[in-house]
Amino acid sequence: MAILRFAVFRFITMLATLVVVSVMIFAIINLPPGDYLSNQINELRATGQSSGVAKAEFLRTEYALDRPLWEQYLIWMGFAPGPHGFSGMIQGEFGWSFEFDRPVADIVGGALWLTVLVNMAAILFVYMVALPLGVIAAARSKTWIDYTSAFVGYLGLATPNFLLALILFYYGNRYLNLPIGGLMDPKFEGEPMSYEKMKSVLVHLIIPTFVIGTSGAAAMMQRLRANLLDELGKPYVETARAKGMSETRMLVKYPLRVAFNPFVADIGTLLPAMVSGSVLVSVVLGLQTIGPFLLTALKSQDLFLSAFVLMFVAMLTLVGTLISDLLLALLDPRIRFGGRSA
Amino acid sequence: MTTLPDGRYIDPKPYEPDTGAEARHAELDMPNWMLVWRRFREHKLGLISGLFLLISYVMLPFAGFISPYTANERAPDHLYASPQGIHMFHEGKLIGPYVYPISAEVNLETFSWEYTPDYENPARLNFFCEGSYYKLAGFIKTNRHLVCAPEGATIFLLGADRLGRDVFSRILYGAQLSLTVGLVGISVSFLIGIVLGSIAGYFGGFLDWIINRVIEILRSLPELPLWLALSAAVPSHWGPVSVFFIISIILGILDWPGLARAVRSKFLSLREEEFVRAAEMMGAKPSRVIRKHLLPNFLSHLIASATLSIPAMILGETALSFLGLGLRAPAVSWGVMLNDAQNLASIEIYPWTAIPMLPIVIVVLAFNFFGDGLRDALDPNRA
Amino acid sequence: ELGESSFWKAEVDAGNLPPVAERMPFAPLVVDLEAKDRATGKQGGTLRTLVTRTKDVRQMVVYGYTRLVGYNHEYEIVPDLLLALENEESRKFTLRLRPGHKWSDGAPFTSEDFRYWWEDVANNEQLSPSGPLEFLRVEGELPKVTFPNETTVIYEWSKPNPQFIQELAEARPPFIYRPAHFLKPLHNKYADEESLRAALREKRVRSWAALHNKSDNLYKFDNASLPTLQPWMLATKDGKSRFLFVRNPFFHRVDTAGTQLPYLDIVEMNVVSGGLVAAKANAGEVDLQARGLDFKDIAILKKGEKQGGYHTLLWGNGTASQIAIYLNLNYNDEGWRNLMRDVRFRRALSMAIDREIINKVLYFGLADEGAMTMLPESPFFKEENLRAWSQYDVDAANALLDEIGLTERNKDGHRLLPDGRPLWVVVETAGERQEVENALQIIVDNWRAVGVKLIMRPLERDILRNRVYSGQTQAAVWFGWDNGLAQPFTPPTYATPQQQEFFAWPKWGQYYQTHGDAGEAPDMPEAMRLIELAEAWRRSSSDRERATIWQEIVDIHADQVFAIGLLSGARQPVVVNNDLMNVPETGIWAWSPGAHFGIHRPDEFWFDR
Amino acid sequence: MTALLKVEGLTIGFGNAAPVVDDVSFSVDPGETLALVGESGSGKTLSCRAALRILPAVAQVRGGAVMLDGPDGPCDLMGLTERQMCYVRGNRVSMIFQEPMRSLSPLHRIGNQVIEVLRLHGTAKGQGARKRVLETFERVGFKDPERIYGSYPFELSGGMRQRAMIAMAIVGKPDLLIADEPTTALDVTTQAQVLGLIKEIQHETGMAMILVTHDLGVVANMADSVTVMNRGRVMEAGPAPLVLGSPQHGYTKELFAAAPMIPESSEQKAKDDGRDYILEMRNVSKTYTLKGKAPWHPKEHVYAVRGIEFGVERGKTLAVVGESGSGKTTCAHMALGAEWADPGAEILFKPEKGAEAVNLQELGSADRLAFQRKAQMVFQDPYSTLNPRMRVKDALCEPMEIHGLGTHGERIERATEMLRWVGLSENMLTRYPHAFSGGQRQRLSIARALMLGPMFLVCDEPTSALDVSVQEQVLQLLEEIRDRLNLSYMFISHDLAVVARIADEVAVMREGLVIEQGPPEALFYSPQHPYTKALLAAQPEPDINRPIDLQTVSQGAGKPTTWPEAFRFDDVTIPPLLETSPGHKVRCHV
Ligand SMILES: Nc1ncnc2c1ncn2[C@@H]1O[C@H](COP(=O)(O)OP(=O)(O)OP(=O)(O)O)[C@@H](O)[C@H]1O
Ligand SMILES: Nc1ncnc2c1ncn2[C@@H]1O[C@H](COP(=O)(O)OP(=O)(O)OP(=O)(O)O)[C@@H](O)[C@H]1O
Ligand SMILES: [Mg+2]
Ligand SMILES: [Mg+2]
Ligand code: NI
Repeated sequence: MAILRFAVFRFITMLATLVVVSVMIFAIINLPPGDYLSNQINELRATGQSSGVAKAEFLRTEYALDRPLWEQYLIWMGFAPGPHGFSGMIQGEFGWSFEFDRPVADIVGGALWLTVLVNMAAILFVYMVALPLGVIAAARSKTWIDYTSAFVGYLGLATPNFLLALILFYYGNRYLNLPIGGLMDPKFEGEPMSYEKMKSVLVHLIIPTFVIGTSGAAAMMQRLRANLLDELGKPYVETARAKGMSETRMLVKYPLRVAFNPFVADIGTLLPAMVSGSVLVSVVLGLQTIGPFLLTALKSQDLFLSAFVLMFVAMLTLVGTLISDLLLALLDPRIRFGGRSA
Repeated sequence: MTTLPDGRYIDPKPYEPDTGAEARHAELDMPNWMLVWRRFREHKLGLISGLFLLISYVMLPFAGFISPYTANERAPDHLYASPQGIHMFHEGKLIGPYVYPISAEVNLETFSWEYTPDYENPARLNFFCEGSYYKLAGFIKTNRHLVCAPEGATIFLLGADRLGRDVFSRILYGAQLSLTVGLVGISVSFLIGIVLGSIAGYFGGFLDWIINRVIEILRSLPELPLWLALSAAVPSHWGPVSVFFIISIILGILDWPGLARAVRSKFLSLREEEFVRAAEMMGAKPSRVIRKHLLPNFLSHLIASATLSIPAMILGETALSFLGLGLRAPAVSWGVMLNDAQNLASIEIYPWTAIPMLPIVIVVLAFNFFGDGLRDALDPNRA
Repeated sequence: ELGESSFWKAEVDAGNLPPVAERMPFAPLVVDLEAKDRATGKQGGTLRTLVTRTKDVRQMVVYGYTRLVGYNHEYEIVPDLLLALENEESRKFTLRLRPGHKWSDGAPFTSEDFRYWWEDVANNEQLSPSGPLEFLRVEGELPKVTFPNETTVIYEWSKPNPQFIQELAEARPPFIYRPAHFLKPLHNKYADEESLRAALREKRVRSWAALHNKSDNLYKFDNASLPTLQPWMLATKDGKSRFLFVRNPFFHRVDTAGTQLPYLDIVEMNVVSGGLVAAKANAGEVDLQARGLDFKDIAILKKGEKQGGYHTLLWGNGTASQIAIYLNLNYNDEGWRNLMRDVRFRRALSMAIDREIINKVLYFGLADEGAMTMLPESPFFKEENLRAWSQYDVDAANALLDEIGLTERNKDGHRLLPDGRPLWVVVETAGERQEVENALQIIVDNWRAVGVKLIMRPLERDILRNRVYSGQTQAAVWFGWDNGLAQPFTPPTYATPQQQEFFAWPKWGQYYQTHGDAGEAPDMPEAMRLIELAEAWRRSSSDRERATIWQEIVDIHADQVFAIGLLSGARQPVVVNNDLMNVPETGIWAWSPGAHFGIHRPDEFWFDR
Repeated sequence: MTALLKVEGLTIGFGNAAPVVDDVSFSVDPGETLALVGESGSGKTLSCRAALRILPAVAQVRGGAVMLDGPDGPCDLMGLTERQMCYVRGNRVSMIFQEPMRSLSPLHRIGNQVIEVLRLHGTAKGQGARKRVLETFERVGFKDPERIYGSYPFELSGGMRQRAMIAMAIVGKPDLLIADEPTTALDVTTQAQVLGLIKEIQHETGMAMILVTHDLGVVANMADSVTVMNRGRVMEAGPAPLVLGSPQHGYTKELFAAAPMIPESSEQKAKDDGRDYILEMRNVSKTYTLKGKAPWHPKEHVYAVRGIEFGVERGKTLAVVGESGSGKTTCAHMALGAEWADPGAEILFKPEKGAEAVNLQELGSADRLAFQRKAQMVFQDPYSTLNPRMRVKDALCEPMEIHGLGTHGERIERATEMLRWVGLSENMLTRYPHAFSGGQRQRLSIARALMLGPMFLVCDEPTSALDVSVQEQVLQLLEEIRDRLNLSYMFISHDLAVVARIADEVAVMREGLVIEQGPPEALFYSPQHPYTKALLAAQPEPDINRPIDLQTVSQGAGKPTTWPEAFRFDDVTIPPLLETSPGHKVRCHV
C-alpha cells in the first residue's frame, strides 16, 4: 500500500520536475549566441552558396523564431498556440528540424530504437561481463583472475573511446573481417527485418558494444567487487555456508543483493547516461543513434530537434530514478523513504 | 590424557583460577592510522603502488629536470622520429650510455618519414648538462637537465610526434597536469556527492525529497549544450590551464549526483542498522553518525569509485576537445597527447604517439591497487 | 546509332520507357572524350563513395554538375543544359534550351519551367519572403524576364550584371527553373484547394508554402520523386545512411560512340562518421573518394593501396590559402584595433612566420609557401604577390615592430602595447583541423621570437563565426579565399569588404550586406579602394576591364596583408579504384569553381572490368 | 558404537598468538547429546565451527582432526573439498549460530531463508517444503507461523529470531545438530518447548546434538555427556551424571558453585511508601505495521506493547520477564526514547529526586542530549549494535566523545577500567567486534553502557550469553554500582534466578501486556497468574536429579483464551491490572 502511494506521489513529482527541466533545457539550448537560421545563413554565405538563403529565411517566420524567447518556449511546449496552429510538445507535436528539413518525429523515430538497441546491448554487455567477473573477482580476490580482469578493465577505461574504436575497427576489419562503423550493412537499410539483417546488425554491434561497454563494465566490476568483499565477512554469509550452499550460489543470493544497493540507485541513470554518454562515441563510430543527431542539432542550434532529444533523455532520467527508488524499496525492506524519526 | 576410572577425562595441567592481567600490548596506545598503516604494509601490491604514486607525485616538480627536452621543444628535422634505444656496448666495447644519431628522409612513395640510424658514430649521452630553459618546481628557472642529447644527435626514448617533440619528455610534463588538475574535479564531486548523499540518505524525508529533485534536475540537464555554451563564454585571454581547471571543477560539480544517489541509497539502508540506533541513543549528532558509522561502512565503494573516476577525469578532456573545450597547446597533458594520436596513422604508422595510454593505465592500476590495499587494511574481516 | 543501356533495357522492353533515341534531346550534348585525352568507355557498374552526413546527398548535385552553363576542365564557362547562351554586354542574356530535352520523369524541359520559377516561386511572397535572389539585382533593379518560345528565355537588365553567368555555373547554382509540371499541384495558384489540403494533411505540414518548399529541393536532392536533370537520380526513399543513385534515362549527354552518359549505372553513397572515412578507404570500401580525406591520411591510404585495390591521387587544392590568420580590423578593443590596422604590424607578423617548417611538418614540404593570393592557375597570379611579406625574416619583422613603436617589453620578453598591455594575440580557431593547431603551435614559437605572444583558442564553428561577426574576436584562423582560381568574370565580392565572411572585416561586410543597417562603414583607405574596385567590376562590361580590376584587388591584398596566408596548394588525396577510368591524374579539388569532382564530369568515369 | 562426530586434538589460533583452542577433543554418538559448557570466550564456538569448517578467515587450524561417521565409515572433514563439505553442511550436520540477528540475512524473508535448506539438499520441494517449514515454525513455538514466514528478521524479537535459526537448523533433520547457545534469548517456557522439540526429534531420527550452553539447568536436563572448557582447553569431560554430580576439576567445581538459584526462602525487603520513580511509563502502547506484504494486501498490524503502566524507582531494579516476543525490548526502547510510542503515551523521566519530570515523547534536542547522558542501554543483541568497522577502543570511547568528556587519554583509561570491570583484557581494545566471542561482546556492551556513568540503565538480557561464573561477576558489579552510585535499572531477563537475585520489583509480560507485577518475593512465592506459575515451573535447575518435565512445562500456560475465566483475555477484552495485595498487581477480572 505504502509503496503504491509512494509511487503515485513520485509520479506526480516527476511531472512537475519535468516542467522545470524543460524550462532549463530550453534556456540552456538558447544560451550560445545566435540561432539555427542565422547560423545557416552565415554558413551559406561563407561558402558562397548564397542561393540557399531565401529558404532559410522562410522558415524563420514559419516556426516563430522571430518571437521572444519565452513565447518560443510556450509555443514549443504547447502552452500557447504557434503560427499555423502549431500545437507543441504536450500534444505530441515535436516540431521541425531545420538541419534535416523534416519533422523531428520523423528523424528521431528511427534513431530511437537503434539508440535503445545499442544501449541495451551495451547495458547487457556491462551486466553480463561485470556481474560474473565482479563476483568471481570478489570470491577469488588476489588471484590471477582478479588481477587480469582488473587490468583488462582498466586498459579499456584508460583508452579514449575513439582511439579504442579505431584500433578495434582497423584490426577487426583486417583480421576478423568485422565491418567498420555503422549499425548494419547499408544494403539492409529500410528493409524489413530478416535473419540476414539481424545477423548483420549483430555483427555490427560487436565493436560499438565493446567500446561503449568496457568502461562501464570495468567500473561496475570493481565497485561490485569492493562491495562484495565488504559483505563477505558478515555472519549471515556464514549461516548461508552452514546451510551447505556452494560459494557462488551463496554469493549470488545473499551478499550480491546487499552489494547491489548502490547500483540499483544508479539504474535509473544508466540508460540516459548511456544515451548522452555515448553521444561522442556514436558520433565517431557513425552509429545512427540519437546521439549524433543531438550533437549536430546542438552545434547548429537546431532548436526543436535538440530540445526534443534532450527532453527525451530527461524523461528517461526521471522515469529511471523513479524506477530505481521503487526497486530500492523492494530490494531492501528496511528502507523507508520517510524522515529520520517517523 | 588422564582418564579417570569412571571414564571421564580431566585436564592434567594444574588449574589456577585466574592468571590475572596480561602485559599491555604496545598496539593499544597507537593511533588508529598507525594500526591501519601496519596492516596496509602487508598488502605488497598496494604498498608498491603507493610507493609508485608517491614517487610519481614527488617527481612532478622535477619533470623538467628529468626529461631531456622541454614540452614544446621541436626538432624540425626529426618529425615522427621513431624511438631510439640507449646502448652501452659499441662493437664489443663499453663506451657508456650512447645513442646512434638518426637522420630523416621523407619517403614520397609511402608519404611517411623514415629514419636511418648512423651506426658508425655512436654519440655518448651527456649527463647533468645544459639544455633548454624550464622552470624547476614552477619557479626556479634553469637549463640543467639530467640527460640531454649529445651534439648532433637526438634522444627520443619514446619517439617524437608530428612536430618533432619528444614523446617521453611530454609524458613527463603531461603528468604535471594529468595527475593534478583532473583530481580537483574528483575531489569536488566526491565532496558534494558525499555530503548531499549522506544528508539525503540519513535524514530522509523532506531533505531527501529536495536533494533528490536537485539530483534529478541536474541529471536530466544535458551536459553537452552546457559545454557548448561554456566554450563561448570563457574569457579568451584565460590560459589553457585555468580554463581546464574551471572545466574540471564544473565537471566535478555536474558529476556528483551519481555518487550522491549511491550514498543516499546505501545510507537509507544503513541508517536502519542497530549500531546506528545505538549511537543515536548515546546522543550522537547526525554529523557524527554519518562520519563515524555510516561512511566507514561504505568506504570500499567510495574508494573503488574514486579510483575509477581517475581515468575518466584524465580522459575527460579528450571528449571535451571534440567540443573545443579540452586542454590545448601549449599545455601538455596525456589527454592532449592522446587526442593528437586519434587517427589511423598514429596507430598503424607511428604507434609510439599513442604511448601516453601506458602511463594512464599504469597510474590507474596503481591507484586501484593502492585503493585495494587501503580497503583491505580498513576491512575488519580481512584474511 | 544510340545504344540502349542494359540498365533500362527491361523497362524499355516492357514499354515503360521510350527507347533511348526518343529520350535524348534532338541536339544532345556530344562529348568528345578523345579530344579531352580520355578513353571512351562502356556503361555499367556501381560506384561506391562515402559522405559524412545524411544531408550530404546533395553532393550528388555537386558531383553531377549539370548546370545551364558550367566550367570545363580549363575553367572556361561553356553551355551544358543550354544549347547556347547569348550574352549582350553582360546586360541581356538569351538562354536557348535544347529542343526535346526532358526531365528524368520524361516530362519536357521548357521555358515554362523557367517562367514558373520566376513568376510563381521567386516572385511569390509566401515562397520567397525576401524576393528574388541577390545576384539578380543590379543596384536594386530586377531583370525583365521574357519567354518568347518553348526553348528561349531572356534575362535583361538596363545595366550590366556580370556575375549572372558565373553564378549559374556554381557548385550550388541558383536553380532558376523548376519542374513546373511536378510543383504546380502544390502551388495554391494552380492546385485546387481540396487536393492541396489533402496533400497538406498527408505530408503533415501546415501551409502550402511549406509543402512546396519541402518538395522543391533540386539542390538538396533528398526527394526521390522530384524530377531532375542530373546524370544520376536518387532512387532511395527515406534513406538515412545509404543512398542509391541510378542513371537518368533522359540525360542529355552522349559520347561520340553514341553511348548515353553517364557510364556508371549506379552510385552508392554511404553515410559514415568522419573519422572512419580513411579507415574505410584503406579497407578498399570505396571506388572514388576525396571528401573526408585529409593530407594526413595519405600515409595510411598509400599503405592500403595494394590490398584495397585502389590508388591514391594527389590533387591540388582550390583555396587560396590552406591556413590564413585574420587580424580583425573591426575588433571591439580600440587600442588593439588601431595596432592591427597598421599594415606594418600585419606585415611584421607575416614575416615572422617560418613557413618552410610548417610546410614540412604539415605537407612534407609539398605545398607552396607564401602569402594569400591567387593560385598559379588563375590569370591573376603573380610570383611576387606570393612572396610579398612572406619571407621568413625575424630581423625585418622586429625592425618593423620597433618602428611602430612597440619597443617596450615586459620581463617575459613580450612587447607592450602603447597602453602598457602585453602584446598577446588571441587567435581563435574552429578547432576542427589538427593542421591548424600544429601550424599555430609553430607560429607560437615564431612570434615569440619577435616578442609577440600567441594564444590559441579552439571554438565551435558557429560560435567562432558569431564572435567574429560581433567583433569579439581579435584574430581568427580560417581558410584563405575559397576561390583561389578567380577568372575575370568571378565576382570579387569575397575579396572586398562587402562580405562579413572575410574575417578581417566582418563589420564592414555587414554594413554592405545590410545596406548600412548594421556594421560599420569602411574607413581605411585601402578598404575603401577595394569597395570602389568591386563597384567598378560590377559596372564594367568587358573581361579586359574586369581583369585589370581583379589584378589590382589581388595586388592590394598582397601589399596590405589583410589575411596572413601560410601555405597554398596543399594536396588533396583522392582515392580511386584501380578499375575506374577517366579520373584525371591531376586536378584541383575546389568547391568553387569546380564543384569538387563536378568539373571533371564524373558521368564520364567508367569501370574497366 | 562408533562416535558420529569425533574431534581430536583440535588446536586453533589467531595470528602468532597462543592458541585459543588448545588440543580439544570430544565426541558425540548418534542420538546422544553432548553439552559443551565453560567460560565465556573459552573456545566453545570456535570448536564447533571448526567441525563445520566455517571458521573466520583469519583463524588457523593448527592441528587436529574432525571425523564424521558416514555410510562409508568415518572420514576426516578437514580433508574434504569444498564441494563435499556443501553436502555435509546443512544436510548431515547443521548448526545454530549464537547471534541470531546478524546470522540472518536482513534482506530476505525468514521463510525464504529456512526453506532454502530443504531446497538445497533436495529434501522437499514446492508446497511440501513450505508445509514442512510452517510446521517446524509451529513446533518451535511461533504462534503465527504464516506471519513469521513472510517477515523480515528486523521485524522479529530476539527470541523469535533465535527460534527461526533453530527452525532452520532442524528443518532438514540432520544427523548432527550443533546448537550454539540455542536458547539464550528464550523465556523458560519457550525454552522448554524448544528443548522438548529437539529431544523429540532426537527420538524420532536419532539425531545427535552438541549443545553449547552456559545454562547448567539446561545441561542437567538435556545432556548425556558433558565437556567443560576453560581458556581453550578441556577441563573435564565425561558422562553428565558424573560430571554434574561430582565434579572433579577445580574449574568445574568453581563453575557449578556459581550457578544462581531462586532462593528457597523469602526474605522480606523493607518497603517504603513514597515511591520516587526515575522513569514512569503511562499508557504506553506500540503498534507496528508489517512490511513485506504486497501493496494490495490489507495492512497487518502487530500490537507489540499494549498500555503499559509501570515505573522504575530510583536506586532500584525493575525486572521485566515474559514470553519471547511479548514486547520487552520494545518497552525498553521506548523507555529510552529510541522508539516513538503510539500517541497518548507518557514516558516521564525525573533526573533528580523532586525534579521536574520530562516527557520523553516531547523532548527538545538539548534536553534529549542531557537525558541520553544519564540513561544508557545494554542491548539484547550486542553484535549488531557494535559498528563492525570500529575498534572496541573507539566504540567504548564513543559515548564520552559524544558528550565531550575527558581527554583522549582519560577516555582510554576509563575504557580499560570498564573492560577490567566486566572481566575482559585491555589488550582486546584494538580488536574489531567480530573478533570476540558472544559473551565477550555482551560484556563489551555492558562496558560501553557504563562508560558515561549513567544514572538509569536499561539492561536487555545483559547476561544471557555469559557463563555462570562470569554472570555472577557481572551481576555483582551491577549491584555494587547500583548501591554505590544509586543507579536505577530496568532489567530484562528470562532467567528467573537472575531476576530473583537482582530485582526489587518484577513485571511479567505476555503479548504486550503486563500480566502480573510485584516484588519478587511475592511473585515467586505466591504467583497468582497462570502464566507466572507456568514460568516458574519451567525454570530448569542445575541438578541432574531434578529434571523438569519438558513435555508438560512446555505447554506453558497455554493460550490466553484457554485460561481460567478470571484471567482470560483476547484482542478485544482485556482485564484490568488489579492490585491484589500491596505492591502486587495481577491482570484479572474481579
Ligand atoms: N577473529 C578473531 N580474532 C581473534 N580472536 C578471536 C577471534 N574470534 C574469536 N576470538 C577469540 O577466541 C576465543 C574463543 O572464542 P569463542 O567464540 O569460541 O568463545 P566461546 O567459548 O564461544 O565464548 P562465549 O560463550 O562467550 O560465546 C575468544 O577469547 C575470542 O576472543
Ligand atoms: N520493527 C518491527 N516491525 C514489526 N514488528 C516488530 C518490529 N519490532 C518488533 N516487532 C514485533 O513486536 C513484538 C515484540 O517484540 P520485542 O522485540 O519487544 O519482544 P521481546 O519481548 O523483546 O522478545 P524477546 O524476549 O524474544 O527478545 C514481536 O512480535 C515482534 O515481532
Ligand atoms: Mg560462543
Ligand atoms: Mg527482546
Ligand atoms: Ni540463559
